[in-house]
Amino acid sequence: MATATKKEHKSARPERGGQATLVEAIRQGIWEEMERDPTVFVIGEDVGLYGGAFKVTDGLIDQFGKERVIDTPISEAAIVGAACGAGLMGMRAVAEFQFIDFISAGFDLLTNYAAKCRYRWGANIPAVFRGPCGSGVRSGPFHSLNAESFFLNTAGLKIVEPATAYDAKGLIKAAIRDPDPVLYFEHKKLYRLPRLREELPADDYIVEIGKARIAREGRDLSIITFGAMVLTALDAAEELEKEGLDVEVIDLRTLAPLDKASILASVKKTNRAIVLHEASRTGGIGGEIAATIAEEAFEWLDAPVLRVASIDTPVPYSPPLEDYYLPQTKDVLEAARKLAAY
Amino acid sequence: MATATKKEHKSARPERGGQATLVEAIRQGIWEEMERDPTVFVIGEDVGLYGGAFKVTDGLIDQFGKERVIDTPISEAAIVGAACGAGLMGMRAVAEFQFIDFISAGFDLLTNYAAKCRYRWGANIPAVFRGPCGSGVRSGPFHSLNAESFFLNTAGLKIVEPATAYDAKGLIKAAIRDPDPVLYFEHKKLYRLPRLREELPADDYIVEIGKARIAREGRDLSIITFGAMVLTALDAAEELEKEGLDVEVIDLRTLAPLDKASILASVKKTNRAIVLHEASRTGGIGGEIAATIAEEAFEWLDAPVLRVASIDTPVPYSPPLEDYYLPQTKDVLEAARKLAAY
Amino acid sequence: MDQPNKPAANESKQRSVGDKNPRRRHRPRPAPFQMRVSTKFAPRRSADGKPLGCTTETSLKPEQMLDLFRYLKLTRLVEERLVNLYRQTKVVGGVFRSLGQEATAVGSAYALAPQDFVTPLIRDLGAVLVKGIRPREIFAQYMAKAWGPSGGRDLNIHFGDIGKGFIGPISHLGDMIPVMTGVLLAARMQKKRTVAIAYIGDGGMSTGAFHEGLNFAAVQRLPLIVIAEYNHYAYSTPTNLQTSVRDLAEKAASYNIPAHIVDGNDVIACYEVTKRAADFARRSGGAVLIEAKTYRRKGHAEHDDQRYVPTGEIEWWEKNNDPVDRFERHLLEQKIASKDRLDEITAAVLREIEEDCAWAESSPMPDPEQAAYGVFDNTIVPPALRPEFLKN
Amino acid sequence: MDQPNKPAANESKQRSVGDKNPRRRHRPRPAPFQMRVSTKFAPRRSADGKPLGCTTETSLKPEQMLDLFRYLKLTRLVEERLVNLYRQTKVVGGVFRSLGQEATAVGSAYALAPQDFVTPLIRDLGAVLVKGIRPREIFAQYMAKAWGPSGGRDLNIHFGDIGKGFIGPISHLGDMIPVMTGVLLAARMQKKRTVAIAYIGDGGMSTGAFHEGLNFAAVQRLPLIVIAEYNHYAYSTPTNLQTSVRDLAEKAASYNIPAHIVDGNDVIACYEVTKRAADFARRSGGAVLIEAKTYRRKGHAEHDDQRYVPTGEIEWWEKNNDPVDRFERHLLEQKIASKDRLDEITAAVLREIEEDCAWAESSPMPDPEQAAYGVFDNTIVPPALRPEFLKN
Ligand SMILES: Cc1ncc(C[n+]2csc(CCOP(=O)(O)OP(=O)(O)O)c2C)c(N)n1
Ligand SMILES: Cc1ncc(C[n+]2csc(CCOP(=O)(O)OP(=O)(O)O)c2C)c(N)n1
Ligand SMILES: [Mg+2]
Ligand SMILES: [Mg+2]
Repeated sequence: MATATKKEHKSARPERGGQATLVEAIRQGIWEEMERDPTVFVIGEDVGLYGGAFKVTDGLIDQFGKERVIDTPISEAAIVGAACGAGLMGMRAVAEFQFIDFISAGFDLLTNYAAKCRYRWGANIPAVFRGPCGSGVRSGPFHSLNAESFFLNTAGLKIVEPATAYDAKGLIKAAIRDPDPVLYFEHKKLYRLPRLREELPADDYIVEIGKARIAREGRDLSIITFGAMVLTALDAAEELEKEGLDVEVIDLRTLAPLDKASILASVKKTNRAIVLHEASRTGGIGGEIAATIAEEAFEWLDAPVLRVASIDTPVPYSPPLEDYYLPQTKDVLEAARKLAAY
Repeated sequence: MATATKKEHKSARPERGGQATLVEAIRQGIWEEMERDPTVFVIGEDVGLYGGAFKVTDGLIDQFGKERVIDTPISEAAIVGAACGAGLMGMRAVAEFQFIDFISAGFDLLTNYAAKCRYRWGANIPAVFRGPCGSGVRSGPFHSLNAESFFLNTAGLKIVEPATAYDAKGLIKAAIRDPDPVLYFEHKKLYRLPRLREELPADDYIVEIGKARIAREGRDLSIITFGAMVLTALDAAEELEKEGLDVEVIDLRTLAPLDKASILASVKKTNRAIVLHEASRTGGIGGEIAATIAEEAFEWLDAPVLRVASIDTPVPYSPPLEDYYLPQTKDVLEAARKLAAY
Repeated sequence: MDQPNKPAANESKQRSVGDKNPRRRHRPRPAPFQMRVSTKFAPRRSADGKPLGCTTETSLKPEQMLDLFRYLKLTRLVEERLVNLYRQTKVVGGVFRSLGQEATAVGSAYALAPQDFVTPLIRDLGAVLVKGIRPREIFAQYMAKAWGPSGGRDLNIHFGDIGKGFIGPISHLGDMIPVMTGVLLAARMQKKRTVAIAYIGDGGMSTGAFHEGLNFAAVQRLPLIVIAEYNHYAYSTPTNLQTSVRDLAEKAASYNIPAHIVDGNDVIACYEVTKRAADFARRSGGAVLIEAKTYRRKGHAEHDDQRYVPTGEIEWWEKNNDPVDRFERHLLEQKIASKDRLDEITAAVLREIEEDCAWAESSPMPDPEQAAYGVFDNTIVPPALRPEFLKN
Repeated sequence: MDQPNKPAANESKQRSVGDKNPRRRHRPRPAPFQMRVSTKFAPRRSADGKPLGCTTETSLKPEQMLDLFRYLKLTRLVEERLVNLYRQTKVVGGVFRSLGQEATAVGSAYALAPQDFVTPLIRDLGAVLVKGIRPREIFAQYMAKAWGPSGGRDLNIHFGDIGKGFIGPISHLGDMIPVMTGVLLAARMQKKRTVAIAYIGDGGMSTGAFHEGLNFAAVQRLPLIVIAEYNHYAYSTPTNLQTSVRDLAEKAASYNIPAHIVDGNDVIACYEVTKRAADFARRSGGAVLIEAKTYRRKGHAEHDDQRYVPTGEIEWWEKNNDPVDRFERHLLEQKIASKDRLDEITAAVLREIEEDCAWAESSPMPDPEQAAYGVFDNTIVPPALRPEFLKN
C-alpha cells in the first residue's frame, strides 16, 4: 500500500448519519462497528485497496489496515471457511461475495459448517456474509441472482435484505452483533438509487433481525415483499389508491426467520394477500409465505393468496427479455384487481 | 483390475425384471440403459471396483470397463463438470454423489452450468445426477440430507425421487433418456426395504418424468408426499380408514417440474390437503405445494392446507432426537383428524 | 528442464506383494520431486535495449503469420469498436478488454486443429475469433440483440458453438476446467483425438474448481491444455495476493504434468508452445500447463479506474511490450511482409468490422416472450410464460 | 533439499517502474522451480531385513516417549472397545478405525503446544486424545448419549472443544482447511502465536476446499501445518486414481511452502517432523505440508469388505509395519522402558477405558425435545419445537 498508484486515492471516513444512499448506509454501519468492536473485520475479494466492486468497503483499509481488511484470492470457500473459523475464535467477520451469485461456491461451507456448528457442539459462529444481489440491471444470468431460496431450508442461517437506507444501516449493525451467522443481501439496483436517499440518525441504532416493517398501511389488501420489490409494491399501491383500493405493504426485511406474526396480522386485517418477489416463482420464498398464510390465516382469507414473481427461467440479459422475466408494477396491479374483484 | 484382490469378486448382471428391491431396480435400470445406448456412462467416487457405497453400480465395471465406469477423485465439482462437458458432446452421464449431502460441493456447477446451458445458448445437457438421500437411519447431520429444496428455485433442473421399485427403475431410465439434466434422489432407507420388494416387468419401460401417481385413492383428504414419506402416508391412511376417513395419497415422484394437474385434481376432489415431507418444514418443497393449492384450488378448500415435516434443525444423530425431528405417522394422524374435524 | 519429459504410465503395472514393503501404484519416475517446466519460450530481456520482437524459432509459414497478424488486429479492433458502442450506450452490459494480452489467446488457439476445443476467459476474444466465430456474433451478443448467438439471453462471449470447437465460459471462474474434462472424456469414449484448451487467470487458479478439474484431468491423462494467463491482476488484486508461487507454472507439480512458461506477448512463442503441448497431449501424454506472462493494460472492465495500479506501469507496457507492435516489428524486420501488406490486412479487418457491426446493429431486439422459451426441451416441458392470474 | 528453506518475504519490497520490465511482486528466490521437500524422516527400508523400529534422532525425553506409548495404546484400545460396542449394537452409527496408522495422529499432535489447534480426520482419534479429550466423551458420542459432547446430535469425533484446541471436522472433506485459516487469522488479529494442524487424506486433497484453504494460508503466511495422510486408500479408491503425483508432498510446490515426507508409522519421526514444522510456522515461516506415509489396515468403516485390496497387502503391513509394534520394539531395544513398565501402562489404559466406557454406558439417551434446541441462540430465536397443528 506504500507505493504510488495510478490514482492516489484515500477515501474519507463516512459521516455518522446524515443524508445517505443505501450503499453509503451500509458503509457507515460497517465502519462504525469496526470502530466500536476490535473483533470485527472485513474479508473478501478486492475489498481492500479497491474498496469492493461496489465500493461498500471503500476506505476501510486505510483506516483499519490490511490485517482487518483482508483481500483474498478468488476462493469463496476459503472466504466462508475463514469467516467461520475466525467466528469460532470470537472474531466477527463481515465477508463479502463480489456478487451474490458467487455464493454458490461457498454454499457447501455455509450450509454445512456455518449453519450447523452451534447445533452440533454449541459453538456459535458470529459472521456476516454479504453481497450484491438482484436483477433488473441488465447483468444477465450470472450477476443477477436472488439467492435467498437456496438457504431457506437450512436451519441455522439468518437472512436479511434491506429496502431502505435506514434499514440497511440498522440491519448491518444488527447482523454484525448477532451471535449467529447472518446472510445480508444488498440489492444492487438500490445501492445508489436517489429515491432511497434519506437522512440517517447520527446516533448508534440497530434494526432488529426478525421484524418486518409496514412500509405502507392499508386495509384492503396486503402485499408482502422485500428488497427492490418494495418500491414496485409502493408504486402499485399508489396506483391502486386511485382506484379506491387501500393497500398495505409489508417489507419483510428479515427472510429467515420470517416474522410470521406481522405477516399474519396484516392478512387478518386485510383478508387478501399478494406475495411479491423478484426471484423466480417456483421454489421461491413466496411459497413459504403463501403456505404460512394458507395454513395459519385460512379463515381470514377472502381470496386466494397470489404470488407475483419472475418467470421460471434464468435471468436473461437483453432488456425486453429481462423486463418480461421480472414482475412489473402492472403485474401487481393486475393481481390486485383480480383479488379485489374476487 | 487384473490383480488378485482380497475378495475375488464379480457381481452378476442383474435380472431383467423379476423380484427386486429399490436398489436392485435402479441397478437394473442403469445396466439396461448402458446396454441399450453406448453413450451412457457412469461416473463418481468408488462406483467402479467397489460398486458404489450402496452398491447401486455393482458389477458395471466388469461389464462395461473403466472407460464407461469412471472412478473419480473426491471432487464433486469435477464430477458435475465432467458430466456437463460430456453431455455437451452427446454423452449421457449417470453421475453419483456418494451421499446426496455432498451435492453441496457440486451446487455451483449444477445451478450455474448444468441448469442454464440450454437457455443460454441452446446446448442441452443430458445428464443424471443421483445419490442416496434422506434421514431416519441414524446418520446424523451430514449423511441425512433431503436436498430437493436447494434446487427448486433454479430453473433448468428436473428432480425425481421414487418411492417404489417399479418407479425407481422406470424413472432412472426416463432420466437417462431425458434431454435435460435430471437430479435423481434415492432414499437410502428404501434401498433394501423388504416392503418395497416387488415383481418388475421383464420388458423395457419408463415412468414419465412430470407425472405424479395416486398411491391410494380416497375421497376425504389428500396427502401429497413423495419418497420414504409415502409409506408414512399409507400407514396413516390405513389407520384413518378405521376411523372412517378415506384418504388419498399422492406420490409426486417428480418434484420439478411439479405435476400441478394431479395435485389440484386430488384436492378439488377431497377438499382437504396435507403436504408431507421429510426435509425441514421451513423452506421445504411443502411451501411450494401448499402455495399452489392456496392459489389455484382456493375455492375447493374446506380447511387450511397443513404441512407436516421435520422441525427446523439439522438432522440429529441420536434416535430419540431424530425421531422427534422427523414427522411420524402420529403427526400425520393428528393433522388429518384436525382437518377432518375442521 | 527444457522439454517436458514423457510422464510414465498412469497405473501400476504390477501389484506384487511380498515381504518387501509393497510400494504399489507408484509410477517409476526419473527422480523424485523434479519439476518439469520448460522456459524455452519464456520472456527474455531484449538485447542491448533494442525493442522486443518475437521469437524467430518457428515452423509457421509466412501466410500463417499473416493470418496471425489478422487475428491480432481483428481482436484489438473488434474490442475498440465495442468500446465505441459502449460509449454510445449500445452495449447493454460491460466491456472487458484484452488490450495488451491479445497474443496469448490468438497464438495459442491458432495451434489447435479445427476439431479441437477452446473455452476462453472473458479476455480471450482472440481465441474465439480464431475458432471461427464472426465479429457480427460478438457485436450482436454485446448489444443483446435477437440475432446474437444467445438471442440476447447472455453477455459477451458467454455462448458456444460446438461445431466450431468453442465452449463459452460462465462467469464463475474455474468452473470450465471440470467441464472441459467432460468434453475430453466424451471425446475419448467417442474415439476422437480431440485436444482442448482451457484458459484461466492468475486469479481463477485460486478456485477449488480449477484444482478439482485439473487434478482429475491429470489422473485421467486427458489432453487438456490449461493456459494460465499471468496478467498481473485479478480485478484489483495483484498476483502475490492470489498465490505465493512466483510462476503459475509451478502449480503443475501438484498434478505431475509438464509445464511451459511462455512470453504471452510474443504471438509466435504462444503458438509454438501450444503446438508442442497439443502434440504432446494428442499423443496421449495427458494434460499440460502453460503459463503465459502478459499484462492487462485496461481495468477489469471499462468502469474500473485502476486506482490500484502503480504509476507508470501501464505506460511501460504500452510503450515497450505491446504484442501487436512486437509482432508487426517482427514481420517487418524479418521481411515476412511489407508495411503495405500489413496495412492492407488492417484495412480488410476494418471493413469486416464495419460490415458486421452494421449487421448487428440492424438486428432487432428480441421479442419479450422469447424469455420464456428454452429452459427445457419445450416439446416436453412447456415454456415458462407469465401466468395469467386466476385464469380458471 | 533436506531442511525447508526459509521462504522469502511475502510481499514485494519495491514497486519500481522504470524502462526495464517491471517484474514487480516477485519475491527473490534462490532459483526458480525448486521444490523444498525434506525426506530426512521419510520411510526407510530396514537394514538387512531387521524388523523396523523408530528413528533414534529425537529430543524426546523418556517420559515423553512413554506418554506417546500411552496415547498409541489408548487410541488403539479405545477403537477396539468401540468395535466391541458396535458388535453389541450399542454404537448407533458406523465405526471408523485408524488401525495401523495411529502413530501419525499421535506423534504429530504431541508436537503442539497446549494452546495450538488440531482439526482431525475421522481416523485421527489419536490427535483428539492427545489434545486432552477423554475416552468417555468418545464413547458417549459414538453411543449417541446425552452426556456426550454433542448431546447425541452428532457422530464420532464430530464435535470440538475450543479450550483444548480441538476443532472437530464435518463429513465434507476438505472444508476444514479453510476453517483453520480463519482460526489462524483470528489468532493473528488477537496477537496469539497459535499454530494449527489440519489433517487431510490422500482422497481429501482432491477437493477444491483443500486447494482454496491451503492456497489462502500460504498467501497469508498462516502457521498452518497440513498433514496429508497417505494411507493408500480413500474409501476403495487407490491413491493413483486420486492424484497423479507420486508423493503428496509434491503438492506443496503449488503453494510455495516447504514440505516433509515422514514415515507415518514411526511415531517419533512424526513428532520430530511436526515439531520442526511447528517451530517454523510459529516463527512466521508460514504454512507447511507434511506427508505421512502410512497404511489403512481396516476398511473405510466396519462394514467395508475391502474387496478392492490386493491379497496379502494388509497382512504384510500388520506383520512388518505396525506402528505400535515398532514403537514398543524401539522402547525395549533402546532400553527406554522395560516390558513390565509398558505392560503397566497398557493395564492403566485398559482401566481408564473400562471406567470411561461404564460412565458412557450409564448415560441416558437424550430427551427427545432436546432436538429442538440450539439452532440459534434461543434467547433470541425460540427453539424449533414441533408445531401444534391449528392450535389457534
Ligand atoms: C468464482 C468467482 N468469484 C468471483 C468472481 C468475480 N470476478 C470476475 S473476474 C474476477 C477477476 C479475475 O481475475 P483473473 O482470473 O486473473 O482473470 P483476468 O480478469 O485477469 O483475465 C473476479 C474476482 C467470479 N467471476 N467468479
Ligand atoms: C466432499 C466429500 N465427498 C465425499 C465424501 C465421502 N467420503 C467419506 S470418507 C471418503 C474417503 C476419504 O479418503 P481419504 O481422504 O483418503 O481419508 P481416509 O479415509 O483414507 O482417512 C469419502 C469419499 C466426503 N466425506 N466428502
Ligand atoms: Mg488476471
Ligand atoms: Mg486415505
